[in-house]
Amino acid sequence: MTVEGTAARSTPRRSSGGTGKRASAAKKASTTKSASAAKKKKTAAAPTEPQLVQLLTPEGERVEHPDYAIDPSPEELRGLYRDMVLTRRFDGEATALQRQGELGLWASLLGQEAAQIGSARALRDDDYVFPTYREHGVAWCRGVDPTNLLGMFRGVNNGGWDPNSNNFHLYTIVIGSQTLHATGYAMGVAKDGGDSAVVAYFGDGASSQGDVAEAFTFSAVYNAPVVFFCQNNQWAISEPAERQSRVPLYQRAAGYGFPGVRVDGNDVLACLAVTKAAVEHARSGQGPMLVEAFTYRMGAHTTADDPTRYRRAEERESWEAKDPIQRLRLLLEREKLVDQEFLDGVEEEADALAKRAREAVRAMPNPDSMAMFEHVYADGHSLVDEERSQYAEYLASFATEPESGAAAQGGK
Amino acid sequence: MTVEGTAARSTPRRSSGGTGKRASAAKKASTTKSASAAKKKKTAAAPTEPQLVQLLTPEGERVEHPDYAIDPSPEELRGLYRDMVLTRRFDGEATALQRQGELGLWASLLGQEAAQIGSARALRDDDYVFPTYREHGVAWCRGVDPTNLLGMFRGVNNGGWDPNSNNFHLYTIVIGSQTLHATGYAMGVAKDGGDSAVVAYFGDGASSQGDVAEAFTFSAVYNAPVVFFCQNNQWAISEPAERQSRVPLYQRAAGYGFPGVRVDGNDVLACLAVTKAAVEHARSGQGPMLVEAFTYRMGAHTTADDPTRYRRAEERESWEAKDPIQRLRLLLEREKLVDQEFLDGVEEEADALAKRAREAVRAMPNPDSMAMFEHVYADGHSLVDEERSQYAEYLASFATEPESGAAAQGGK
Amino acid sequence: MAGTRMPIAKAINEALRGAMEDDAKVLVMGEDVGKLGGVFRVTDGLQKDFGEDRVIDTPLAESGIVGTAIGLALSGYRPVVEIQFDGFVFPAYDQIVTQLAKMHARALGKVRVPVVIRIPYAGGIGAVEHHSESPETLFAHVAGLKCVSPSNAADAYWMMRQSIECDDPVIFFEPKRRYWDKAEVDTESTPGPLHGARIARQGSDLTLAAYGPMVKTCLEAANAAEEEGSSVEVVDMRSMSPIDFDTLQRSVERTGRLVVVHEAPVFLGTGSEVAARITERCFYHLEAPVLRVGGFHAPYPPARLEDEYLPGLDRVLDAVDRALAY
Amino acid sequence: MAGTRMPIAKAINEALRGAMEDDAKVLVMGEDVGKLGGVFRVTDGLQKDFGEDRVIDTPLAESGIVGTAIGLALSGYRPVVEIQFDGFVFPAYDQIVTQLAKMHARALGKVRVPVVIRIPYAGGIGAVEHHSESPETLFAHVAGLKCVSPSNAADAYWMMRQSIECDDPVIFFEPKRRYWDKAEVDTESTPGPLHGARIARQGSDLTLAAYGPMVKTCLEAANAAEEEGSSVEVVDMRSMSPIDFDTLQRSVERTGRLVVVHEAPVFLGTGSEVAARITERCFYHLEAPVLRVGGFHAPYPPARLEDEYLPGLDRVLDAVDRALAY
Ligand SMILES: Cc1ncc(C[n+]2csc(CCOP(=O)(O)OP(=O)(O)O)c2C)c(N)n1
Ligand SMILES: Cc1ncc(C[n+]2csc(CCOP(=O)(O)OP(=O)(O)O)c2C)c(N)n1
Ligand SMILES: [Mg+2]
Ligand SMILES: [Mg+2]
Repeated sequence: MTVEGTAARSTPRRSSGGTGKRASAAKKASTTKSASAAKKKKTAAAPTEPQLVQLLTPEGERVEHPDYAIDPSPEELRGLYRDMVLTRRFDGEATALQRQGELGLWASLLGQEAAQIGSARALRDDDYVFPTYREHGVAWCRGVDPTNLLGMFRGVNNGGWDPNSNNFHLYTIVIGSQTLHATGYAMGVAKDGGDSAVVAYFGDGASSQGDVAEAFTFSAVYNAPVVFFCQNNQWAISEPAERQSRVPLYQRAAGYGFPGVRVDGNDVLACLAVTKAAVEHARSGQGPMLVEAFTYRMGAHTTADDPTRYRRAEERESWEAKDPIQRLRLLLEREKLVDQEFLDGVEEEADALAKRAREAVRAMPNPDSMAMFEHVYADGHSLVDEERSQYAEYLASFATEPESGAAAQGGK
Repeated sequence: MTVEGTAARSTPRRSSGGTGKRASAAKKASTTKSASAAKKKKTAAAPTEPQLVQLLTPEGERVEHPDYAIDPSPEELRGLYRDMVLTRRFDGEATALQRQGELGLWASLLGQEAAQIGSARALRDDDYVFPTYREHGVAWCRGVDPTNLLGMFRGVNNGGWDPNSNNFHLYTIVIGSQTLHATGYAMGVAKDGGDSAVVAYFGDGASSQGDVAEAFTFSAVYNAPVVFFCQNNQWAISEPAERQSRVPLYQRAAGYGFPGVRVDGNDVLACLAVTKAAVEHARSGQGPMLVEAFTYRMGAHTTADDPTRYRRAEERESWEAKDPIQRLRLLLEREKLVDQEFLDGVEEEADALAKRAREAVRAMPNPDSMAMFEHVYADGHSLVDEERSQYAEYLASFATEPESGAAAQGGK
Repeated sequence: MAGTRMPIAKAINEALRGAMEDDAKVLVMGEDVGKLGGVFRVTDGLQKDFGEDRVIDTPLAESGIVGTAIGLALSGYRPVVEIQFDGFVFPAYDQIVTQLAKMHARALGKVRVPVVIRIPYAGGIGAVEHHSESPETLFAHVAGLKCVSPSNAADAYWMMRQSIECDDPVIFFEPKRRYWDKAEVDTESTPGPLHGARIARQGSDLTLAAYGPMVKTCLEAANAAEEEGSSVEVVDMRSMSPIDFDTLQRSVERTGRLVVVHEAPVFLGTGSEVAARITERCFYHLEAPVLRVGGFHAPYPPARLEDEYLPGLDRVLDAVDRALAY
Repeated sequence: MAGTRMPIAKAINEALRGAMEDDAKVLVMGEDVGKLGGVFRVTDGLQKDFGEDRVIDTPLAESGIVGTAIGLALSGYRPVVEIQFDGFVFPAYDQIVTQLAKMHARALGKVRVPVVIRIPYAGGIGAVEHHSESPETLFAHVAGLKCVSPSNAADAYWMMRQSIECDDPVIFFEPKRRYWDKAEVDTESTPGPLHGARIARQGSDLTLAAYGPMVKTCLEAANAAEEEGSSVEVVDMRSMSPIDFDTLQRSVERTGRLVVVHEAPVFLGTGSEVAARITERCFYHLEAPVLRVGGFHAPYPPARLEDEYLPGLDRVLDAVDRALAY
């Protein structure tokens, strides 16, 4: 479970068809959540949110939830801890690399480790994930080499991995678009008779996009096996979640005919349990489900952002007490599931990962000039061919021309 | 109330500001409808739908509803009857005119008279309406000359009335778009401090469009005084409402934080009462509300459509028993609110209206060739000017050229 | 099936049917494509024969249609999407431009999104607003998309087959007012390349270039011109992205004059690119500037004015005369 | 305020401020335009001074932003909408093309929809995907819209003031990589017409036409060419719809040669229309075909390649040389 994501995969990633598990007709979907819940308060502490599923308190205590039982082994708990620590370290290193000028931008997941690791560890290899641009922890769990995530932020590519190697689609920047791709992919899985599930990640801001609503409609109507996993980190750049909805987001699902649930997004066990249930819901032919992970973006929107312009420091501080890693560590320590050796080992691994990321970024070559003409089309296009050869000729003219003429004095 | 829609209006149509009635903060919106309602059955009879507000049964009997009391005067009841009869007659005449080749197309409202007349008669003059392309009954109540509706279907214009004369926007063909215009208009009304309301009409098919979801989001977040009036006539061309949603549409509102209610769309009293309540909700600063009028498209989608390809005749027949005009007539007769003279008078009016429509259509001139260059821009555009004068020159060349050359033998 | 006379609409129907028979991954989806067979009956009978799982009536949401088609393509399907009318493609424009067009390149070639988007387009049927537009520029300008438009039934059949086989997204513009024009369709023959232009009529004095619905108009104009003693060549461009400039160039090198005709507005229409590039390629051959005949910079007018708006025989001949007068 | 030196971003900020002061109906709306002042700080301080009712942070939904702006305009307001980056305008494309552009004509002039849509556009800032595009063709082709792009702070100020005053929808393309370029802005002067081109530099051998971010590049190229003995005129087009062809024509009649430069892809870019029309107008004056320098028919590349993709001094000079060699 906690094998470093870079491990090679040899098995085919699509589930085989014909399990017969997927009922062809939509089962009646329902949610028990009342739509008349009180207006969400942005800074409300997680425990005071009545509908929030929580299995591990900020103090590191296990609590029970009638619908979402889970009993992870010590090994699994240590794995979740390791995942979160390594993800956070990698993320921090990427932020540092941006400051050093090695990356053009970085979108940090700081604070959202539990939401990402918990949900991603609920998946099977043959499930498929459609992320936004911040799902570094999910990518980690899917086995995508973390250094591959850095390419687009360095500006050497627009997505540096093969989506089908790890069933992890490329990052999608146009907000909300990927929820429809996930729905379509899930429709395909259902047509194939497979029992794998598809997960679409998106944010609180994204919930306002028409595409997300259409994804809800299509998935419900076709009963597609897709889980909509919304990380409500309270902010869409500078806009608080109240700018997107005046009621909690998980409630939106009911109006489209499928269940929605809000989970403590800083509680890795709750995220794991709820996502497992949602994925099972999808696998068993009941169609889509919406999970709203109530969490917090601890850092800036991206390295280009300055949150001091729009939110108070106290807000962030209040969320520090709910840190997802800290609470799991408290549990592990209280229950004596870890010793210093393990903790040190994880730190060492984290150091090694950070070092590897640093070195990988610095070694990343700029793409070749002519690369911009590649892969525009799969089957070729005469205009691209013409422009490619004209540009090659143009470049060649610099090589052959002696130190005179227009070319020599140019220089971008 | 039942003055023919063509009566001239002299009062300004915008409500004056500063009534102080609109609270600036959103009141907590809620709906009592459970999202777990059973999956809607397309052909389910209205009375078996538990959440359906009904005040007048198909048999013409008055029933009470705890939340939507209404006590219309005999005069009002007669007016509603007259509105529906005249609207249906006008609509039928337009269908005939299409068959005779006078119109290129017609979108009939047959069967939806109660939904349209009931909702539109709930409005004040200073309210504003954004219709789709089928709201002939609403147009009637707003005082739009019905013959003006025919222009776009004849192909002489794309909307033949001044939206601001009757606070009735042009028909909108791109499904769902107008719900955002209505929301924006309502935001404007709120900014002005007025207490008028805005109504956006749309269909069951339209409910799937992202724009409608975004209108829900914007109106809820800004607490805009807009009523979303969905005529669920069970069909979007050939697709039954199940292709759009697996739960009743009114339930969608709750997930956006405002109330939704389903009303018997063939019951003019219920439509009147519920829309009044919704409009009052908007006026009093509580923001948007969704009304789903459960009705039936008795005819083809448009005159270009052939419903025998996709729905059984029995379905239509079962809805004939719920005819909106018939049930009001039964009530009027049972309670002796009408005599033969009144009924004959309405028929005569209907005949006159049909005749007027017929004559008006036949008298409608084709627009002048140069009209296509008009109103492209309000402030002018040099390319349009250039093309206009080139085209005028081109046309003039036919006039001056003798019977020779290319022009003479052409002919489109 | 070889050598059957059929209208364009039927030829497309046959192409869809053939593709679905040959490849179980081919899907048809859109509004009203199932029981109704589409508002133009282009998908008539397909749902009956291939089932609801392969001929899919969708919710009324174009972004959703194209967005889910992308997902289906990623999962191995080859969706052929119908947009009901030209004017209703715009809700899907974001998915087409930012996702469909770029996904293959974004993934450095690791994924393919073979989605065909069928758009009944252009005017001439006396319809209401949004039902008669020619938005091809808005797609041809976008790298990653291919755009084609057949002018006759044989091309309609083969170009649809080829579009479905193509691993790139193809916007397939169907000339709706020509849907009922008949021609011989030989489903056993070997078609030319999808993006190659075709000399539809030979001539020596001037080249008329067009595609889709305007090819017929240009052929009529060429006949009319012949009666006046001018020999006009007609090139059926067939593809608006890529454009087969080589065929156009060869033609213009022979005739020395070029008029481009399309229903779309002239300003930034396909003709602007043809004029610019052919002028560059044939600068010393051109005896007149490349002239363009097309729609005006105005919304498509109400039906009673469309004959004025659309390029007809007279306007084409007027341009031919002007070009010949240089 | 007269004659202050300021960057383009500030000039637009001042224009918005001035317009809001002069007309209570002017609104600013978009994502993050409020407290944050926009990701480029163009709306910095406006919410503080004009309140949340006039500087409106919107939900994250571009169609909703433009659609409600249309409704606000119908109710008497004059919304100035910010689209955060060029690549994010497409969810709003349907509202822009089918509603905003056509509503005035649809209503036979009875309503006006004075909405300004600000789009920080084009590349050169090393950004990730969707943040560097030049989609002006996709708007300029559409009747009912006007499209402009300033190249300097003075124009940025005045063109924004004029765009807000204009009763038509205006797509206002802001050259984001030039946001910090400073120039003198005289807020008391009398501006020229919004859609008039400007001779930015006089010359006699060849005309370079550009707008927005490429004007600076062309001025640099003209200087470089001068050192080699060529006299290059630079026309700042300023408006892509309508295009001031008269000014271009007069210039080309003098110089006999024209090169059009923009960041947008060449294929169906603004340059294609300029080439086609100027060739028609100046057929006997042109000593070389109109050449075009612009983006390639490929998605905007990752940041590390953008210097290759973007027209730079070298590529402009290469085209100048080629044109002069005819
Ligand atoms: C269609 C679109 N509009 C605008 C943007 C610019 N943008 C990037 S991230 C962002 C906020 C997203 O907020 P949310 O969905 O909550 O995700 P988060 O960043 O909080 O993870 C915005 C507005 C975009 N990427 N796409
Ligand atoms: C964006 C868009 N897509 C497709 C269409 C074609 N179309 C016209 S009416 C219609 C069905 C509308 O159904 P519904 O919303 O239920 O309204 P109704 O016609 O039943 O009144 C369709 C698909 C359109 N007008 N606009
Ligand atoms: Mg967020
Ligand atoms: Mg309907």
